[in-house]
Amino acid sequence: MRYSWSFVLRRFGQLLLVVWAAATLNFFIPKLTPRNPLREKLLAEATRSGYIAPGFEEMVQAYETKFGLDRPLWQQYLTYLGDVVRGDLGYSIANYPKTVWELILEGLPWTIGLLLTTTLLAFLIGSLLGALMAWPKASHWFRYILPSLLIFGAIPAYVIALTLIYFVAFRWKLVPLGGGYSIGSTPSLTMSFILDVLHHSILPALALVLAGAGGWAIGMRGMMVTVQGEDYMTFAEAKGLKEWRLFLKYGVRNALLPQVTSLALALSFIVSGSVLVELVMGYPGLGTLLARSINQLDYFMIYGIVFVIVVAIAVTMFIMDMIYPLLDPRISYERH
Amino acid sequence: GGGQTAAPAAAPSGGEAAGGAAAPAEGAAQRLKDVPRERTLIVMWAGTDGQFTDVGLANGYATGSKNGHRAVLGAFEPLFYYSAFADEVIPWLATDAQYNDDYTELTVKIREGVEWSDGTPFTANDVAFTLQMLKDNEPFLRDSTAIKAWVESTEVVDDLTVVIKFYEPRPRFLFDKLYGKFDTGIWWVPAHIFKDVDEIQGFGFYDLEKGWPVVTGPYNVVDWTPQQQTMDRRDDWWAAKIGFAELPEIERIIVIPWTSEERASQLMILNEIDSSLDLRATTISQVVAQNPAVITHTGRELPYGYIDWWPTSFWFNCDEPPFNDPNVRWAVSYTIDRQQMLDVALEGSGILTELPFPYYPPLMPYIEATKPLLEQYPTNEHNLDKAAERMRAAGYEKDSEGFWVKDGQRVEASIVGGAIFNDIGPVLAEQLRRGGFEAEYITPADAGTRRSDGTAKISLFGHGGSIADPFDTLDMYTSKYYRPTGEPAQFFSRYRNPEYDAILEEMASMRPDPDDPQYMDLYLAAIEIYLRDLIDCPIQQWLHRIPMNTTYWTNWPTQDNNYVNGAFWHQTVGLILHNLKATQA
Amino acid sequence: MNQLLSILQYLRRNKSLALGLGILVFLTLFTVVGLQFIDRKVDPYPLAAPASIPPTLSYCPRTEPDCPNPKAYPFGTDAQGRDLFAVAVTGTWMTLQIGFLAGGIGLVVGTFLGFTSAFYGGLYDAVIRLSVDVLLTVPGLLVLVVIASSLGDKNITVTGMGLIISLLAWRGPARVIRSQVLSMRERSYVMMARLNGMSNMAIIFKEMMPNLLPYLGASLVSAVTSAIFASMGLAALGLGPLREPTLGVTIYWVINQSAFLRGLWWWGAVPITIVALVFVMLFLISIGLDELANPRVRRAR
Amino acid sequence: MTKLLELNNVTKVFKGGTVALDDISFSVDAASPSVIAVAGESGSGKSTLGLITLGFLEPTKGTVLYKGQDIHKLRGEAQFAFRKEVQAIFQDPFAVYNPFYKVDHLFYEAIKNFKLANSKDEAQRLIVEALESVGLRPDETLGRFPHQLSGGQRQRLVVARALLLQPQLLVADEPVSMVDASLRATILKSLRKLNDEYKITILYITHDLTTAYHVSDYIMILYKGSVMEAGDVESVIRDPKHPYTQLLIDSIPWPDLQRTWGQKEIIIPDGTEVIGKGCKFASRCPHVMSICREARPPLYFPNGESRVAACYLYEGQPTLSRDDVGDLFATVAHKQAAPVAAD
Amino acid sequence: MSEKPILRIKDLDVRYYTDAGIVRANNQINLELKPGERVGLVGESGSGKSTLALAILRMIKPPGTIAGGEIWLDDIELTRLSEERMRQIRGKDISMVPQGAMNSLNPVMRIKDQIIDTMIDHDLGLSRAEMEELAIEALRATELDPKVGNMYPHELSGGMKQRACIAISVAMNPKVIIADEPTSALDVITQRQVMETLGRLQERLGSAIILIGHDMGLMAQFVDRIAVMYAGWMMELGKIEDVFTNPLNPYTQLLISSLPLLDRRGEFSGIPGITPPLTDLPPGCVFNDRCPQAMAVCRTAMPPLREHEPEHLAACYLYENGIKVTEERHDEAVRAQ
Ligand SMILES: Nc1ncnc2c1ncn2[C@@H]1O[C@H](COP(=O)(O)OP(=O)(O)OP(=O)(O)O)[C@@H](O)[C@H]1O
Ligand SMILES: Nc1ncnc2c1ncn2[C@@H]1O[C@H](COP(=O)(O)OP(=O)(O)OP(=O)(O)O)[C@@H](O)[C@H]1O
Ligand SMILES: [Mg+2]
Ligand SMILES: [Mg+2]
Repeated sequence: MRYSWSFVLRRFGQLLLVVWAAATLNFFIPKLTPRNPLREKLLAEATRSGYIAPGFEEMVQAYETKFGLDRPLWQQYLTYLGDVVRGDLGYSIANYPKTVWELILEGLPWTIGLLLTTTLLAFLIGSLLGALMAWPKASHWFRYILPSLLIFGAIPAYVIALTLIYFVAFRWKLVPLGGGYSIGSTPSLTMSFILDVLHHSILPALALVLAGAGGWAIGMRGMMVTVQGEDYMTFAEAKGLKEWRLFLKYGVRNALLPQVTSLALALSFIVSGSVLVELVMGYPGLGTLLARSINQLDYFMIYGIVFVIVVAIAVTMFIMDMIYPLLDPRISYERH
Repeated sequence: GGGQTAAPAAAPSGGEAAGGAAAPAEGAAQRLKDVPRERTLIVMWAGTDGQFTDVGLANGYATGSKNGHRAVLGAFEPLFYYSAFADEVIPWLATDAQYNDDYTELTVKIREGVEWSDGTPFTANDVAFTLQMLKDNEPFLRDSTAIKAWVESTEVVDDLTVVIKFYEPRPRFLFDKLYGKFDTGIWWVPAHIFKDVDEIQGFGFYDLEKGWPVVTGPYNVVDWTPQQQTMDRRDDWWAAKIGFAELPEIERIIVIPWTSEERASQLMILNEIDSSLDLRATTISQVVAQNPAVITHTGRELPYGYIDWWPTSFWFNCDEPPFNDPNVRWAVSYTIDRQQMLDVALEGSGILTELPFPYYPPLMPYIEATKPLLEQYPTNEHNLDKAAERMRAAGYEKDSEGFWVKDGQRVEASIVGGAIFNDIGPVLAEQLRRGGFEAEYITPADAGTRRSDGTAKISLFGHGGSIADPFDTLDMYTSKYYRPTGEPAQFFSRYRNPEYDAILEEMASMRPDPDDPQYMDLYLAAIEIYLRDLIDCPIQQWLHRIPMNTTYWTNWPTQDNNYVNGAFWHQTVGLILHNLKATQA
Repeated sequence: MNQLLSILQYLRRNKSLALGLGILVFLTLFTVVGLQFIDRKVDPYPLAAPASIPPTLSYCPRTEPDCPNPKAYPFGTDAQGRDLFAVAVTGTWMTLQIGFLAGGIGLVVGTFLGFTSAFYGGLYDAVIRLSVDVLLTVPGLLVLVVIASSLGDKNITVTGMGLIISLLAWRGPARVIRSQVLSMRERSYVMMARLNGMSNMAIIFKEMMPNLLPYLGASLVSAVTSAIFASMGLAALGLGPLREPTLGVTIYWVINQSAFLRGLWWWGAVPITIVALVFVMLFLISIGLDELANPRVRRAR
Repeated sequence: MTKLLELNNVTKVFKGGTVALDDISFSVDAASPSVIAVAGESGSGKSTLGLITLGFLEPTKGTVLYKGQDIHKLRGEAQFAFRKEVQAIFQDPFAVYNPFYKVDHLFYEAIKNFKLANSKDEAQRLIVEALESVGLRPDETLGRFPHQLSGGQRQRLVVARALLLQPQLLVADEPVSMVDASLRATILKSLRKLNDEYKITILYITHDLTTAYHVSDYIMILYKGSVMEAGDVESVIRDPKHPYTQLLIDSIPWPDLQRTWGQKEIIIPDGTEVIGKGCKFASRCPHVMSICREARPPLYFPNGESRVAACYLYEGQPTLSRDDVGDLFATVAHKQAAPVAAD
Repeated sequence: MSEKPILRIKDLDVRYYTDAGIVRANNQINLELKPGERVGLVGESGSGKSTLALAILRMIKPPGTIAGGEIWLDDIELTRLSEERMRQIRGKDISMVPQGAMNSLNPVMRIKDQIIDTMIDHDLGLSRAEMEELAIEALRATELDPKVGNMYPHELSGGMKQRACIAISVAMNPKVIIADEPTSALDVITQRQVMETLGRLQERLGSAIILIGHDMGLMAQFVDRIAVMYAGWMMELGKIEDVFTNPLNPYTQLLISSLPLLDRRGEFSGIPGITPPLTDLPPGCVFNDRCPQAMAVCRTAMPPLREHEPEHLAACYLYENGIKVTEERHDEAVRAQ
């Protein structure tokens, strides 16, 4: 154990504080608009059929009462806090009677499946490329060709996604045209379905990895340059170590440490960060859900998703803090 | 394309899918039988951004559902179908409906042998129950406000006869509420299930174990995830049983959520889907060009669509300067160049309109009669001189940069649009700008609120009014919908004119009939006021440009085979489903 | 003169910086010269030209057989009749304007908070740190929607867009700079400055800040980069100055109007190429500055 | 007798629990400026002592008085005067320069803030004077960036700066440990000059006893934050009494082929020592006695000489009472003049 | 002393090609090392000591390069070896004890693993357990507790770290050990301990050692022969007693007279002037502008390193075959050329 319980407890208290503050902030922000989400939602529904039925305003008001949106703000806030503590995120305004949890759980597997994986992949690939870029003995191929590939990092992921779809899926028909799985197949825990899902995730994953790897590569390159100046690299080379060991165990291993902290931050943005790619790909993730909820000002949905994000961020940070000493033996929380 | 087989290998057995959960339902794969692609209809619509958020909301009255029949395609049926294009009423769950002489009572006869999917007969009681339910749950349910205001009571005479009594004469009730057409018409619920439901708008009505939803239509949902919704044909459908209609050829319907035109077009070109929401003029031409199997309402010719009941206008806030002045409204109309709009934004493929009506056969007599008036009030004319004249009349002068100013104020003419107007919107705004209006095309997320509370001074929007009777659209301009700016209004012209109100009031109590000279005169008086004041500024007919793929299915509704309008998301979808024939027999 | 020579010499070694600056010079020349050929008030907007014309160096409208007033559209035009050459020329600057405004403000505020919080520590530091952590959870889109809906019936202007993005752009720099300053605070020359009787503010601004300059330069580049990304993302969600020909808005229209499907490839190619160029430029400059800032590299004098 | 600097029972415990200084008291007389060396092995608390004296660190316990006033309670004018009068030279002659500025910055800032000159010319003249008196040629040094100068030049510039400011007290923390042998002598000479000619009291912090011996008048040997031996440098170095000092001096590699190091064995502690009780050096001491593990030894005057040693080997000899520790160097100086008998 | 040298450096030139110009960090360096011999290498900062060490290991990184000369290890010429062969020699035949042990250990690896890494990459063909055994032995040899093997660098004190480095360096029984300022960051007691350990090990293994440093005291205590470098050139080379008692080169003389001695308290004599930048050396002898005994000839060319007394070499025009000459004679000689 590299940390004491009192540290863990304090750190946990901090986590709760951040979650509370973030939840509060995010409660009030959407309330700053003069918009009425219920009217928007009901209007949107009505204009879909091109027809606004009489009694529309009465309907809006009745729903306001129903969702408690006509009560004073502080009452709404207290109710919200109470609900959140009980883990009750309430109903979606726009999709009543679907609950916020139901909707989140529908999107979560896709988000985790695609975005978590691609963020990690982009991290690994990018870091490796960055390290190779800074490694003087790496083949020139890495140092000159790969940076040009990194131009992808200069193009927003959704533009890459669009272009990839157009060529790879639409023109060359190499992979499916978006969506989470084939039209006509049904979700099940079978090999064929899983392969189908993977097949469908190739393009979005590729777009996200291409777009994301560049940033990691830059960071890693910088760290690797620094690490190479360290005395231990010189000494390790003088020990007559093989090139790859020198590179991986001495160079990459040390240069990666500061990157890990950034990874924690990046992981916490996967939900909000890839909205556009999800949109372009027709991929049913949480990002899309959040973007739409914000557009519809579906308060409870926004609160719910943001709350989940906040908790995810806080917990990720917490976990990172907890495992960081395992990665870097120099850090220790034993006495503080 | 690779990988898109219609039916994957069967999965091991397992539990049933719980309503709404996203978790892969192990049972689903086994429960579903294999249906070949050529017996499957795949359409893309509903949902947004590639996701269904209403998974498990089969109850069309649930707040978050897609409303009525749309929740589960092909599952719900009206009492009567009405096809505006064929101008034909097709009795369906009912056989007949008769008003009494003063239009205060309507007697509806239910067809014998209609059954719900759980075997319970569909009776007069279900109709009476549904109407009562709407009255009781006002205003939460769609149509409930109107029903509560109109319907005094219902009387179930016997299993097949129900009498609906009104407070006042309601000659339009039958057409408005009992005919399934476009997007209107009441959706009937099974009384034996809904009677036990506490909160109708919070009821999902989806539980495959229980056989929910309970429907009368030939299809019912068998699988529903955020990614797709699958409906299978019910071979024990009542109409086939009693010989009223044959089973449709389509064995399975799959609905996938809408994402974007780009994706819909690509899927269409690759024959992945059979139909979709309507596409823009500029995209559908590409789809037609790139896939010879795709047809449209006008075949493979321009304009690739049919006129919807939703003609587009510039709606003004007629209660606020500067658009409270008819001169300014007319100046706007003269300033925009509709033909240029068509040529540039729609690549020449649109239909302009001089009046806020869809040019449907029943409305044509009225439109013909308006021709002389249109000579005097040329609503489609592009004429900057006339615009200038009108602006000067309103007290404006041009400033050094070419903008109209009065009291140092330029005319702020931002156009509130929405995604569907993204093609014409920027062009119109630019035309206004060049004509001296400080215009910009905007698509705020709260466009709906801005329109309804009047903070949007000009908005691009449709009408959804008249189909067979000019009254419905004209009624939108009466002062009963007037609310001061800032308060939400159902129709948002904010136009007030007692003279106009009086004409419309008189029309309201009359049976619509173009051959009735009195009715026609009233109409002409009203439309003259509309034209004189240019309450809104007609821009174009709204076209539904629906791509229809003949690779797997033929006999789509087209102008040569005009049995119904082609929007499969309308109430008349049943008619399309019954008509489609498999291409590869 | 001598200095110029040594700068050139340095650039020969720092190839990334040289290449990045090269692109900058190219873009500047391209846009500045380009401006002479267009009417800035008309050409980059709809209806300035016939719609959907592929890139051509000599264009005569088909309607006029003898072509009295030939006009070329070297980058083609879009479906709404914008001259894409004019879009490229004006849009590049608008985009950079958003980027630098947002990135700049974000960095200035972030730097100030980062500096003061690290330097003074204590409760102030704790509050800043907590605020940044909490604010990091706010979805940018939410803020934008809130602002957009209180905006009235005008689109956000280019400047407004920059300002809005800057609202959230300071969080990252504040975090990073704080940790930089924390490590710098222990340096001997900071102690020396105190022994020189300098005030805290003087130490922050005169002693520490200059040394973070290369680092701040690099951060500015990355802040600008993320601001441009943000502006493009927002435009792509339809929340932007829809009329203005910024690169982000142009890409929005490309996607919205299915340009690729319609075969109007040049409509997309123009903004994407420029965006890529701008980013490659910033990316290279950033790498170059990084090297400049890295003392280990500098030590080799 | 006015005291320039006075440390009273100063203890510094760092966040991690490290006790860097353990109840240190001493004072420096204002009347007779001298060079006092603080020596000891790495981690013995030397730099901490320096930082506390400079007011950059606050002691956990105890007080630091400058001219009779607690330095952490100084405000306004008094604080400003303290800043000017107490200056420092640090170990790394590169790190003290802000790499962004030319080396002149260090001088001009000082002159500006402490208002040492009324005009630019006067400032320039002051700087040139200071540089010349440490043997630097202004044209070779001024107007350059720190990395354009040699380590020796950089360090001498810092010395020149101290000279310019004419402080009362100069804390020199390992000023020559990063400078190579040939430059070392030059810098030490300048330091000596500060004391001899400008009457600046210098706290010379070092782990190098050879240089301590050469520049300082008095020496204080620290071990784990406590004083082991202190007194007149000649007697401490030439004839160390405390076993720790003896070991230290025995380990100095003198550049002298006759004097070989390593006469004394180095005992590596077995890790069983009890912290906080007894003599801190007990576990490494070749002469350890049982009493050494019992209680902290007081400061004895071995043989009534001009230095004290905290070691029970001298039990029975006169001790410096706890209250007088503050006057250590004064007492020592006094003793040097006229040794007194035990009380 | 007829034994065959284990390491021979012949006319080694090392250059760094920097923006500021070509840094001539090592010039015409000649040095022979016999088995079991301890040679010291002193010189002020920047005189090219570390460069020489790195050159021997062929670890000069761009922009530096070995511009000329030969390095023989027994019968192998190192500058011409393949990179892979050279790697096998590093750590095994020639090993290095790094400067500043504080940062020379990989902070995220256990000490034991850092020792074993070397063994693995030199293909000893041992099992993991055997290598662990050897690693523990190496630690013991440096008087470290075997427990240390399981610790991370930050858990060790400076002296322990330096020992760990030594343990790593000697684990493969190298023929030549190059110790680059191994103790300059340590206090005297620890320094003594470490140096004693290193000395003992070296004697046991019979390796030759090059000790780099600028502490003449340490040299006096440790080495047999000493080489004095100045501005990239070797100025003097000889037995430690000879160099200390009878320095030939004026630079060495000044250096030695600036050393602090117990009986010269309070006397300080530095060398006036500063070292010229290696990119821009004065013509002639590199020390001529600071040399109190400079002659006209000194401004013509760098004098070669010659043996002027038995086993005592110096690069200086003041001597010819060990006899101090006058300026006049030199001028004659110059004229004669
Ligand atoms: N800021 C700090 N936080 C925690 N511990 C510290 C800090 N500064 C010093 N220490 C610890 O206090 C002790 C004394 O440190 P100090 O720097 O005073 O020693 P020193 O005698 O100057 O050593 P050296 O010769 O290595 O400079 C050491 O154990 C050190 O690790
Ligand atoms: N990587 C490099 N690039 C450029 N110049 C270098 C490099 N490494 C060393 N030098 C230069 O080569 C010369 C000799 O350096 P070297 O490190 O060998 O000196 P040293 O004698 O070891 O000094 P020190 O005592 O400070 O360790 C110096 O002028 C130095 O600036
Ligand atoms: Mg120290
Ligand atoms: Mg060195």
